[in-house]
Amino acid sequence: MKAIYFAWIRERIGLAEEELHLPQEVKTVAELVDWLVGRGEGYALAFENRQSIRAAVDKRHASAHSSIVSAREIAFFPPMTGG
Amino acid sequence: MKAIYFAWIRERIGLAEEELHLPQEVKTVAELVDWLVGRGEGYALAFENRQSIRAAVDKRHASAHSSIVSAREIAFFPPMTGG
Amino acid sequence: MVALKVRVQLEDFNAQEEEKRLLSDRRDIGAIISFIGLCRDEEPPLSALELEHYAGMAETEIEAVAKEASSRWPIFGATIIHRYGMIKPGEQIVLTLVAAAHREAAFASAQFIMDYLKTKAPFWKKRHFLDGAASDWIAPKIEDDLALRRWQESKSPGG
Amino acid sequence: MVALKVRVQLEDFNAQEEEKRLLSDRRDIGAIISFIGLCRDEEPPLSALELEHYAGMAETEIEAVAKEASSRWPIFGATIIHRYGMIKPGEQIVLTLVAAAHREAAFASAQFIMDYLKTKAPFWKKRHFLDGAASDWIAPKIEDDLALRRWQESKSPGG
Repeated sequence: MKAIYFAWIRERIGLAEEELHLPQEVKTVAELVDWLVGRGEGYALAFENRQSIRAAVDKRHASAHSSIVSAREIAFFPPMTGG
Repeated sequence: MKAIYFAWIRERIGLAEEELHLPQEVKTVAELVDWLVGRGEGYALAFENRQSIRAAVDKRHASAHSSIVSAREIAFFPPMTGG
Repeated sequence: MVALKVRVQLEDFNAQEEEKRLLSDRRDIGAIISFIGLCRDEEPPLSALELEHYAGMAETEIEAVAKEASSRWPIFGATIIHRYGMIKPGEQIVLTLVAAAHREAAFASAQFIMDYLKTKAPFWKKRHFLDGAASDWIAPKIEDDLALRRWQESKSPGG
Repeated sequence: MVALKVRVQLEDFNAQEEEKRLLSDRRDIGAIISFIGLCRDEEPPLSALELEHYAGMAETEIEAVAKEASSRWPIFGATIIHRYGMIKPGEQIVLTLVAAAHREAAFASAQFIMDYLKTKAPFWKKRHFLDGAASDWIAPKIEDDLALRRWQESKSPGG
């Protein structure tokens, strides 16, 4: 599964994207965040305020409870400021 | 005093504008309409439905009760359809 | 200073040129709205729309509307051009441009200006038909009066 | 058929050309709205605004917003162009064009599209300053969320 990071989440993690090999018990967006936070300081900093994190599963807006079981691409980003 | 007519009011009266010499007792827009209606069939037809008549005194929107005593120019027209 | 520009004219207008003029070299503008009203063809087909206006009063009324908009919302400038005369289907009738720092003020004031123009500016439209049928004067729409009422009920910006 | 066109691009756009394309030779269009969002200069002065975006998702989200607008209001077409990359003060960021028979639908749908773009389309803005101060990411405005809520409460056209 591919993970993509945007804006200050990308900067804090220090990666634009990476290939993840997840343990079977990681089944939702929220569980994925927990798992990522355990990977190191950059991740912990990126996800320190979960209220301000948005996620997309296969390029569609997702919530913390959304399933990632059959996802190919998960993106994490701050609230959008386009337009 | 100059009177100006627009749109179908102009067409019904058959005049775009005219100089009026009013008797002293004609002091408001409504009284002027009454006086004009007495001048002939075209005027009567033009003002037959007073609900759909708008007036301006010296180029400012006016009501039936507006004074015309010191006016130089009175305009009559249907509801506006600009824009 | 708010730059308000009003023109009532026979000739067509170029929205892009007006927009360039309104922007000039300002860099504090974040939003620009352009509204163009066009002569729409109808059934039966039109040969032209004839726009009659009250010269002198038309400019004054539109200027008053522009001023009122600029007092209700924080805008940098507005350009309003209204044509009169014979206008063919597909041709432009009216332009309203508004420049502001933010989109909310730009949208609200442009809409306010158009709603007021429709019912306050002394213009009257007569339809001329291609098939030679008797031409007729367009009656105002009830919706236009309702649109106006919205602004009278809510005097505060953003309403 | 409603003509919806969405582009996400690095290059600048020409609003007038897009407008011509949207109008093509139709004669049933009575109202055309153009909204242009510009890079506004600030204090301290900006060297540029950097727009990051999620390629693929950005187009899809904007298309969904355009489709939703066309299902809520009777419009003939909409063109939405959103740029990404480095954008200097005074330069254009986003264009929303809507063509409709009547002004009410044109205004409402253009405003709806912009409100949704702000909060749903995956774009992020970073400010770079002329004086070399640390660049920072722009946080969303509370007003943008409020603007969105207005459309969710009133599902009916004109609301």
